[in-house]
This record gives sequence, C-alpha cells and structure tokens, in this order.
Amino acid sequence: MESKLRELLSDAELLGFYEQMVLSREFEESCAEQYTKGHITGFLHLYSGQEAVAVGTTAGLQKEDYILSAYRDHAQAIVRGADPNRVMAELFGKATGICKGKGGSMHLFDPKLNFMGGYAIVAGQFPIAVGLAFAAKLKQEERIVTCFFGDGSMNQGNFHEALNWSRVWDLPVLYICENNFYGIGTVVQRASALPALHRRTCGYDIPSEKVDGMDVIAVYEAVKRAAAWIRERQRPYFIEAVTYRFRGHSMADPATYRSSAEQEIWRSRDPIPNFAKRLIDEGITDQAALDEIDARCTARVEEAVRFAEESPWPEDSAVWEDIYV
Amino acid sequence: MESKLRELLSDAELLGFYEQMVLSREFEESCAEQYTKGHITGFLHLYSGQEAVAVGTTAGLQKEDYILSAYRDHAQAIVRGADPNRVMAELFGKATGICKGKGGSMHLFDPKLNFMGGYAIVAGQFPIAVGLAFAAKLKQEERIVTCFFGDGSMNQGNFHEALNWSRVWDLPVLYICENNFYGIGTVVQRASALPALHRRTCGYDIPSEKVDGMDVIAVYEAVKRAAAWIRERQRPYFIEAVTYRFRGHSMADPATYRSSAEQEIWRSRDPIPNFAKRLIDEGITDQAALDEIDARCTARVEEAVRFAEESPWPEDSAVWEDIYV
Amino acid sequence: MSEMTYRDALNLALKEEMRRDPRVITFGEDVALYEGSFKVTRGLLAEFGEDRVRDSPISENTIAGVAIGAAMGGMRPVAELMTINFALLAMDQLINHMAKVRYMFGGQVFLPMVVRMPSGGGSQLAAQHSQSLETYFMHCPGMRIAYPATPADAKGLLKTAIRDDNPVVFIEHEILYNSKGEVPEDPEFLVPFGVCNVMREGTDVTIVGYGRMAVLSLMAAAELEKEGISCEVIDLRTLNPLDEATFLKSAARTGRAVVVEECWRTAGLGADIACRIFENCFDRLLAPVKRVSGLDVPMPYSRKLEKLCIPSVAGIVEAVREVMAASY
Amino acid sequence: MSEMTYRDALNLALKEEMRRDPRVITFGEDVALYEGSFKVTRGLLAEFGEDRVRDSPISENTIAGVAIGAAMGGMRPVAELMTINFALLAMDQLINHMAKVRYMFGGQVFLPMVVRMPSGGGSQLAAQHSQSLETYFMHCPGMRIAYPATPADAKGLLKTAIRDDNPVVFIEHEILYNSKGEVPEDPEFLVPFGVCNVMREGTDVTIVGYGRMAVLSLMAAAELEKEGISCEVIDLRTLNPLDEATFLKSAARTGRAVVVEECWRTAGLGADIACRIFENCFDRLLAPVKRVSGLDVPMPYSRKLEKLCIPSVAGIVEAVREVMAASY
Ligand SMILES: Cc1ncc(C[n+]2csc(CCOP(=O)(O)OP(=O)(O)O)c2C)c(N)n1
Ligand SMILES: Cc1ncc(C[n+]2csc(CCOP(=O)(O)OP(=O)(O)O)c2C)c(N)n1
Ligand SMILES: [Mg+2]
Ligand SMILES: [Mg+2]
Repeated sequence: MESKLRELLSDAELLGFYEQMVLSREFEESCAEQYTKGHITGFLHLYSGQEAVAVGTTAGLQKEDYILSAYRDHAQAIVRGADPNRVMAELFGKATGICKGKGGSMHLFDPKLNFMGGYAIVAGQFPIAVGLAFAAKLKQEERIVTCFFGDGSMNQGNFHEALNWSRVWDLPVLYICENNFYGIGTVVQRASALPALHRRTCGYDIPSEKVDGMDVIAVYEAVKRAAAWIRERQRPYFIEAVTYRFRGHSMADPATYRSSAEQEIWRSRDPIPNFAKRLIDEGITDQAALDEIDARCTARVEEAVRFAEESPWPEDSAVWEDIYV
Repeated sequence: MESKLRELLSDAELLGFYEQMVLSREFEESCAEQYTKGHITGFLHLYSGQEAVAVGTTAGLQKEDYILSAYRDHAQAIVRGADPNRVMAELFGKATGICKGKGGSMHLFDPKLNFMGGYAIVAGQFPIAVGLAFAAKLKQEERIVTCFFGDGSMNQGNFHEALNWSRVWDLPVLYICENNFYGIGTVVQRASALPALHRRTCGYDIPSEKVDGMDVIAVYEAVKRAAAWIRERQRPYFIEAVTYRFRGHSMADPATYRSSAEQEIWRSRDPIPNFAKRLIDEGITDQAALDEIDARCTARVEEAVRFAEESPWPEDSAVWEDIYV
Repeated sequence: MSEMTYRDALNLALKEEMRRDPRVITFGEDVALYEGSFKVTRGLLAEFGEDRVRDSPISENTIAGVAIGAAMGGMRPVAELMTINFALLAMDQLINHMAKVRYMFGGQVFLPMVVRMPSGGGSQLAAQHSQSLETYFMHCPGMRIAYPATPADAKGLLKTAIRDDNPVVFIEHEILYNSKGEVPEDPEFLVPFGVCNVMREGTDVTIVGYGRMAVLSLMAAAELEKEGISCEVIDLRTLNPLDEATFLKSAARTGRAVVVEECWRTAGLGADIACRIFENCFDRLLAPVKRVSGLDVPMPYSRKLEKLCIPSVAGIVEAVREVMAASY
Repeated sequence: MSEMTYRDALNLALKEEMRRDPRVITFGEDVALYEGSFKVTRGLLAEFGEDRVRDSPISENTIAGVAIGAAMGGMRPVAELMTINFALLAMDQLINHMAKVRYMFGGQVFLPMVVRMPSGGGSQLAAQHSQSLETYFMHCPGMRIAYPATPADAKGLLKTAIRDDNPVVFIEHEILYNSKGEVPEDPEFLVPFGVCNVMREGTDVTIVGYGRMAVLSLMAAAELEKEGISCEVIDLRTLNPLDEATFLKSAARTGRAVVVEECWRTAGLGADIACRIFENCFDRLLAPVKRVSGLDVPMPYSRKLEKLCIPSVAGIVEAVREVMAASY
C-alpha cells in the first residue's frame, strides 16, 4: 500500500511523533497518580488529549525558535526535549527540578531548548512572546516565536494588544490557539463573541487558518508552512488547532459541565490510537513495534518518578536565591 | 430651491445644530485663552474641528441614553446640555464647577443629563460603558449607552474586552470612534494594524460603519439609525466618525508632526462654515441670522468666563469630602 | 447559630442579600454554571437565574469596570475576581476608576459594589498565584476593604459590604474556606465596618492580625498561654475603615505589640499598623513593636520552601517571646 | 561638570548608554517621533534610528511585557510608560511577570530592563493623573527601584539602571524635569544603587526623603537652619535596594527623625522607613518619628485643594519643629 505519510516524513520521524505523543500521555497520567498520592501539589493541569498539537507544532519548528506556553505546559516542554526526570522533579518540588522546584507544574522553563516558559496568568505570555520576537528581529536572527494559548485567553486585553503590536511592528510570531472549547467550565460560545476563533485576526490583518488539532500530521504541516511563511516575511501568523482535553481543567475539576456524549465523540478522536492505526494501515509499522514504544515510554516515566522521589529537597537557603542577579 | 435638510429636520433643529457647533468652538477657543492667562491649568484637550461628531451624535440619541467620553469632553458635555458657566468654573477649579472643581477639564460629569463622565485614562471608559448598558438591560430600560473614544484608544486591551463582552452579553452599546488620525503625535497607521478602524469589529461580530465626522448631518443620520437598531435588537453597534482636531493634542502640543498641507485640507472641511454654507444654500437661513447666533454664542461663553472668574474657590474642607458616602 | 464553613457562610450571605434586594447581582469567571472556582457561588444560578448570576469572559479589568458601570446604573453588583493575583490585571479599573470616580465627579455618584477576591498563599501555587496584595488596596483611598477571619465574620462582613454604598474590596482567604465556626442565622446579622474584633483578651502583649493571620495569632496565643504569657488578639476585620482606636488602646495597655501580616514585609501594611502604635503609644511601650511578615520573595512552589515564606504559629510565638524578653 | 536640567541629564544618560551598548533600545508611546511627552527622549530617534527608538501603540501592559521579552531575548530595553498612573494598566506584566520570572524559572533567566515612568502630583492633573505609586513597586520583591532627586542623580542612576542586570523601575518626578544642577560629564559617571545621598549633614534631626520630597526636605532644612535647627537630609535614591544603614545610623545619632513621602500615608512606604527607625533606634529616639505624607484622598484638580494634598516645605518645617518640641 502506498503511504501518504511517507511522502512527508521518514519512518523514524513518524514513529518519533508517535513516541512523543505516548510519552506525553504517559507522563500526564502518571502525574495524575502522583497528585493523588500527594507527591505533586498545587494546581495540576494535564494535557491528555491535546498531544497532537504540541508534537505537530514542535516538529514544524526549528530548534532555535522560541516557544512559550501557559500553565498546561508539561507536554510542550518534554516534546521540546526537556528531561522528564527534571520535569517530574520540578512537580515534586525537588532541588533537581528543571526550575529547582521553585516554579512547579505551571512554570517550566529551559533556555537551552529555547523553551521560554509556562505562564500561569491567563494571556500573560502574549506580550513576552512579542518582545522575544522583537529581539530576534533586531538581532536579525532566523528564529520565530511560537506562542501557545487557550481559547479562553483570547478574551483578555493582552491578546488584542499583542496581535495588534506584532502586526504594526511586523514581528515573527506564530500564534497557536489550542481551542479545546473550554476555559475551565465556560464553553467558548459563552465567552467569545466570534467562536470561530481563527477569524478573530481579521481585525489585525493577520492571516490565519484552522487545523485539526487531533491530527498530528495536519498540525505539523500547517505549522511547517506557517513557520516558513513567517521566517520569510517577518510577520505574524495565526493557527487555531481544534482539540479537546480529556480530563478536567485541573485535577480539582470533575468536568461535569461536559456531556458524556460530547466526551465520547472526542475520545473517539484520540490522537494517539488514530495515528497508530494510520501508521499500521500505511504499512509504516506494526502493533508489536508500537507496543515496544509504549513500553519504553512507560519505563521512561517510571524512571522520572523514581528520580523525582529520590531527589533531595531544596536547601532552605534557596528561598533567598534567584531573586536578584 | 428644494432642501434635503428640511426633509430630515426642522429649521429650528438645523439652526440648533449650527448653534451647538459654534458654541462648542467658541467655548474651546475661549478655554485656550484662559489657559494662556493661567486661569485654567493642568491638561487641556480641545475639541475644535470635531464638533460635528458631538452635535450629530447627541442629536441622534434620546435624553435618557447614557453618554461617556474621554478627556476631550467639554463639547460633548455642553452639547448634551451642561451649563457652560459650570463647565468653565470647573476648568477654573472653582467651587461652582460642575464637579465642584475636583475633576477639572478631563472629568466632567452630570448625572441629570445622563452624561456619565469624562475619563482620562485612555480606554478607561469602555468597561464602565458596558456596565451601564448591563444595568440598563437588566432594568429593562429603553436606554442605550454611547461611548466616545479616540483612534488611539482602540489599541488598549480594554477596547477588545469591552467589544467582546458587550457582544457576548448582547448589550445596548453604541461605540463612537472619533478617528482624528492621531493619538498625541502618533498617526493611526503607525499604531493600528488595521487603520480602517470600523473594520476592527469583524472579530466580534459587531456591525459597523464609517461616517464623515465633519458632516453633522451625516453623523446625526448614522447615529439615529444605529440607536434605533440597538434599541430594538439590544446589541452593540460601532460607528467610526472620521474627523480632525484643528489644534494640538493638548495645549502643550505644537503639533509639528502634521504637515501644513494636511492641516489645510482639513481646515477646508471645517464642519461649521461648511454647514453654514449649506444652510444658506438650501435657503434655511441667511448670513445675518447666523451672525446673530455667532454673537449669542460669543456672549454665552463670555458670561461663562465671567461666572468662573467671579466664583469662589472651594473651601479647604472640601478636600476631605466626596471620598466615601 | 449553626456551625458552617467560611465558604458556606459567604454563600449564605450572597443568597440572603440577593433575596432581600433584587438589585444585587453577581458575575465573574465561572461563577454561574461552574458555581465558582472555590464554590462560593454554589446554587446561585439555580436560585436567581442567568440575569443575576453570570459567567463572564476572562477579562479581569472589564469585570471590575462592568461592576463600576452597573453600580452607576443603579445595580448593586458583587463581582468576583477568581483570585487576588488577577486583580493586578484590573488595577486600572480598581485604582484609577473605582476609587476615584466619586471624588473626581464631585460626589455626584456613588458605587455600591463589591469585588470579591480569594487571596493568600500556602497551597503550593507558586509565584503568580500566591500573592497577598492587601497593601495595594489599603494604600489607596476611595474604597473599603474587608477581610474576614471567621465564618461568622465572613457572613456578617459580606452582608455589610453588599449593603454599603461605597465600593468594597472583599478579600477571602483560600485556606480558610473550609474552616468552621458558629454563624448566626439571623438574616439581619451584620458585622459593622471599622470595628476590630478582640478575639481574645489579654494583658501582656497585643497581637494585631487580619484574615488568616488573625486565626494563626489566636492559635499562637493559646500556645503562649501555656508559658504564662497573656495575649490580647485583635482582628482588624476591615483594613478600611481602620479601627485604630481599639488596637492603640490595647497596645497602650499591654505596652507590647506584635503585628502579623501575610503580605511582603517591605512597605507592607503591617509597617503602618506598627508605626501607628509606635507613634501613639511611644511613651507606653515597654519594647519595640515587632512585625511578623511574609518573606520578601516571590512565592516558591516547593512546599519545603513555601513554608518558610508565610507567617506561622511558631513564628508568631517566637516574635511574642522576643517582645516579652525585650525591655527598655 | 556642567549645569543642566534633570530632563537633559536623563536624556544624556540615555544617549551615552545607547552609544556604548547597541543592545540598549527604547520604546513607548510617543517616545520616537514626538520625542517623548516630557521630551526626555529628544534626539534619540535622529541619532539611533527606528530600530532602536520606537513608538508603540497605546498598550501599557504590552509595553512592559515586550520589554520583558526583549530582555529575555538579549536586548537591554528601556521602556517608557508615559506616566506612573498608566503603570496601573501594566501591573500584570510588572508585578506578576517582571518581578517573578527569574525566581519562578529557578534563576535561569535575568531581565536587564528599565521601565521609566514620570510620577508625582502638583500640576493640577486631577485624580487619575497625579498619583505617587512608588509604594506599589517597593512592596514587591524582584525589581530595583530608583527615584532621582537631582540632575546628577538622574544621570548617574539611569546609567546604573541600564547597566544593571535586574529589572529596574525608574521613577522620575514631573516637576523636577526643569530643575537644574551640576552634572558630571564623564560618561563613566555612575551612581550606585543602594547608597543614600546625605544631601546635608546635621545634628538635631534626620529628614529622610526621596525624589521631589528630598528636594523639599533640603529647602526645609535651609529654613530650619535660621531657627537654629540642624537637619541631616537623606535622599534614599533607590527604594530597592534600600540603604537602611545610612538613615538608621543618622537617626540613632540625632535621636529624631521625619520621614517625607509623596504617596498616600496609609500603608505607604514612609511607614516602613519610620518603622525601621522605630524598631532599630528605639532606645536612642528622643521623640517619636514623624511622617509627612500625601493626604489620603484622590487628588483634586483645583489648585487650591491640590496644594493641601502634597507635602510642602512648610509642612516639613512644621513637622521638624514638632519633633524638636516633643521630648520623652
Ligand atoms: C488572569 C487570569 N485569570 C484567571 C485565571 C484562572 N484560570 C486559569 S486557567 C483558566 C481558563 C483558561 O482557559 P483557556 O485559555 O481556554 O486554556 P485551557 O485551560 O483550556 O488550556 C482560568 C480562568 C488565571 N490563571 N489568570
Ligand atoms: C492609559 C493611558 N495611556 C496613555 C495616556 C496618555 N495619553 C493621553 S491622550 C493619548 C492619546 C489618545 O489618542 P486618541 O485615543 O486617538 O484620542 P484623541 O486624543 O485623538 O482624542 C495618550 C497616549 C493616558 N492618558 N492613558
Ligand atoms: Mg480552553
Ligand atoms: Mg485620536
């Protein structure tokens, strides 16, 4: 059988997409368990269901491109290359955490990966992304800035100011809206005057498109095209990735505001088994190989938990460090 | 000769428009003089050139409709019916001022006229307008809320939040953008991603139109139509009135960023002489009658200055009053 | 009287006031269908309907501004900001507008509105979600500020806030939501603004706190009693109006005082409280007033570090001991 | 040395630093073509071009946030907020982000950025345009705060701010822009952060001020000298870091202190300064420390009323006389 996927990507790359999605999912589900056990505290917002967006987007970018996110940031960081051990240790509040245990779940950061942070104030990342794009442009770097955000964040003033500013100054920003239809318990139609979110950019003369956020290949292709467009023209672009979170907003949310019918439809669109099926259907791999990947991911996450458990707590003196240079 | 104007309005109404524009202009030019003399202090933003917007808009509304504005608010208050004496006294900082001398030029307010204030924080009036509209809707009143603002204010987050919110909740707000092309010294193209400002509402599913803000009749007709539309549908509407301020941003601004060619074009579009000519051309009045109106306005403003001059200063004790109920 | 949680007491206050006065409305992010992030608005949508209980877009500055406008238009809005941290997105409407309009418009308007906001640290929510920003509000004239420490006060102060014709910033402590206490059932039970709650009388030292800090102070006093130290514990209840007379009189009597604030120490409101005691009781003080404060650091996530940053019972006990030891 | 205005000293500091370091850029509302609302950025666009000197849309929160991002990206931005009042629209980026990111990201990033903001009352700009909000910044850990009183400090502190690797809130007083003084020409002239300026030495009483309040204090000291009262006048220069040692030593020596703050008195930073003196010099004080503060009211427009709201030379003189009269 002839494979469309192979026209786009190598087998290794395709299997890499699969592995990243599985690793993300395993990581999140393990976090849920650790939260229940009381090892992870505070707010915990899981990404299960949305993996195709992080994986497809990251694959469509260059390594030097900056990425910023909100508080639902584990998968985005790990897919970018963050060490799962250190991410899990961060969630445990340990000294070995990626931010020394000071940031926690909502504030992952790794400048070596150009992963410029998870921000917990809804829409707080927008102006920072614009500033990074300005710096990149002034320094005549090739890089673009990718800013992830949710449907709910688009109603903040920050969103508007950033879109306007990045177009007036013509800065290389790729806006990736993860439309999972809910801001906590509020469905998009009850919060946004124009629920067709990608059409919001008409007021800023910024081109935009909608993509199936449950299809890692669709996301990848859209982002790759958009990134090239931005790099060439040095102007912002907007992608709405339509997706769904399988869990509640955070661990505290039972998500009773969503019908089970709705949830089932979206469960049936789970990006992981669907992509697995496609890989098999197009003859790129077989179930045994995928099972092996799954097992590897499980082990990888188990190792991360072990690492986090065994890691030391920060010294008390750390409380006064990292405030000023 | 047949008159188009007479089909719309009575002679008295038409002459009223003229008188209101002249009164506004005279008032502003007198303020400039009083500022030079040191009687008026602080910031002074004059409205000269934009009179057709305030007069046309106010005429298109009902008395119970709320009006809010920014800091360039003298004419809007006076056209609505504020006593020029008390407005001038406010600018002098006298106890007889419309806000007891506490607000000054930027903060006129008269609840009896449903003139709900001039606000000096750019875009600060937007959410308050939305809140007033919500109250009006809840109380099932007939009134709508008219919110004046400048081109520059549309880049603030507040603008975006208000437009979105008023459409999601479907509130009776009439947005009147006074596009005079400048926010202080910054021309609209250098601040707004989409300089065709009325098109900005596309992202909120709010209908909009552009109107000649130097033509009092055009403004009047657009507002009247829009107000009826809003009252019936209980939904927001947006009008961009294209206009020009003849003076600098404030008395401190020599406005050197505008070419004299540009200024001359707009001076030739002065809403007052052009409307005067039309009134005469269509046989509604003659020059002598208009001269009489002019003289009456001059005298009215002179009286206001006299009243302000002769008014007492506030008592020192006033400083502690009006903070809490 | 019946025992209930701080959360339920707030909920009851809202319900009673909404029943009493149809002009009372509430809105904010997820307050209606979701019944509030902390479930304080549970049952309101069902009882009062969509007009009076509304979910808003995520637009904090506009939440505050819509409350201002609605209050101007004759309603009595109770807006919710999901937490006090997000009030930083609403400072324009809260400080530049809410606190100013009555004055700058010469007293021609008043704003009978309440802005509720859960506050405080201690739940490992890290730097952006654990702030105690009460100083920002107390510093600015033109608004009232209430901060209940007990379920009874939660009910009584919120009812007073809703009936007050001034704008009120109403701060609730996230960790107190589950705390329990006796709450009067009387729907006319009101706790007046500007009257401290002397939670415990004592003779050796005066401890002044507010919100959760008052609760911790009370616990510290119980410990200190075992050491024979008699503490008078005063809960400010409202930061504006500030009932200075009560704590000044107490400090003048005991000659020693400890001020407990959850916020950052530098330029925090505790300095003002302490300063008032120093200024007014200078010749009666037997020792310098001590401040127990939040550490001057952004809040760390790790629970091990976070614990160091927030005043604790042990820290208050220690401060009291020091104040007792010092003698001039 | 040459005589120049505070405005020109700031302008010179910007030019020198932009010449020295190509990473220094500046942007804000009307800073480029219009050369700044207060003309502090005069000549910058002409000399450094559009890339480095940019007009922004009216979007204060984004101005602050773009500076954060640009600093993260390796630039050294100097952002201007047209006045401090508009910083209230940027509190989200300034307090929730600028002051937090280094800490919450475990020290992996630093923000070499400056946010300039003209401040203060006294020009009849009414309630929304006359605020003194320095307490809001001083209260929050994670940023430096400089507030020059003299042209020399204007230059030296701004240059230090630009070279500092921490975020700096740089407050300028609108009324001081035209004030004149000697300013060193040396392009390496820097005024270090965290070192008070003892503007005048004295033995009877210590006056602590900052910004325009330091200038008024110096004038008051000159008047008081005629009465035989010897005042030591200390300008804090930077509110963070705070050089507590200098003013504590002075107050311990004189035994009397007056703290002058332009901001509102309640929960204002002056209470913290006074409190530190009370706490540390308790047994050396001959009289309670006095605060001279802005009145706790929204600023009225009318010049007759406005004058009552802002500390004046006469008010400082009066406070010093009272402190001298009181003796315990
Ligand atoms: C300024 C601000 N307001 C409110 C919140 C509380 N909050 C956290 S997440 C959230 C919903 C955001 O929804 P969306 O942007 O769609 O992102 P999603 O959670 O779906 O990924 C809200 C209201 C916050 N963190 N910051
Ligand atoms: C939040 C805020 N930022 C900046 C200013 C300073 N400022 C006053 S008016 C103005 C320009 C506004 O332009 P526009 O909205 O077009 O109104 P116009 O003056 O043309 O009537 C600016 C930047 C302010 N008052 N408030
Ligand atoms: Mg969402
Ligand atoms: Mg304009």
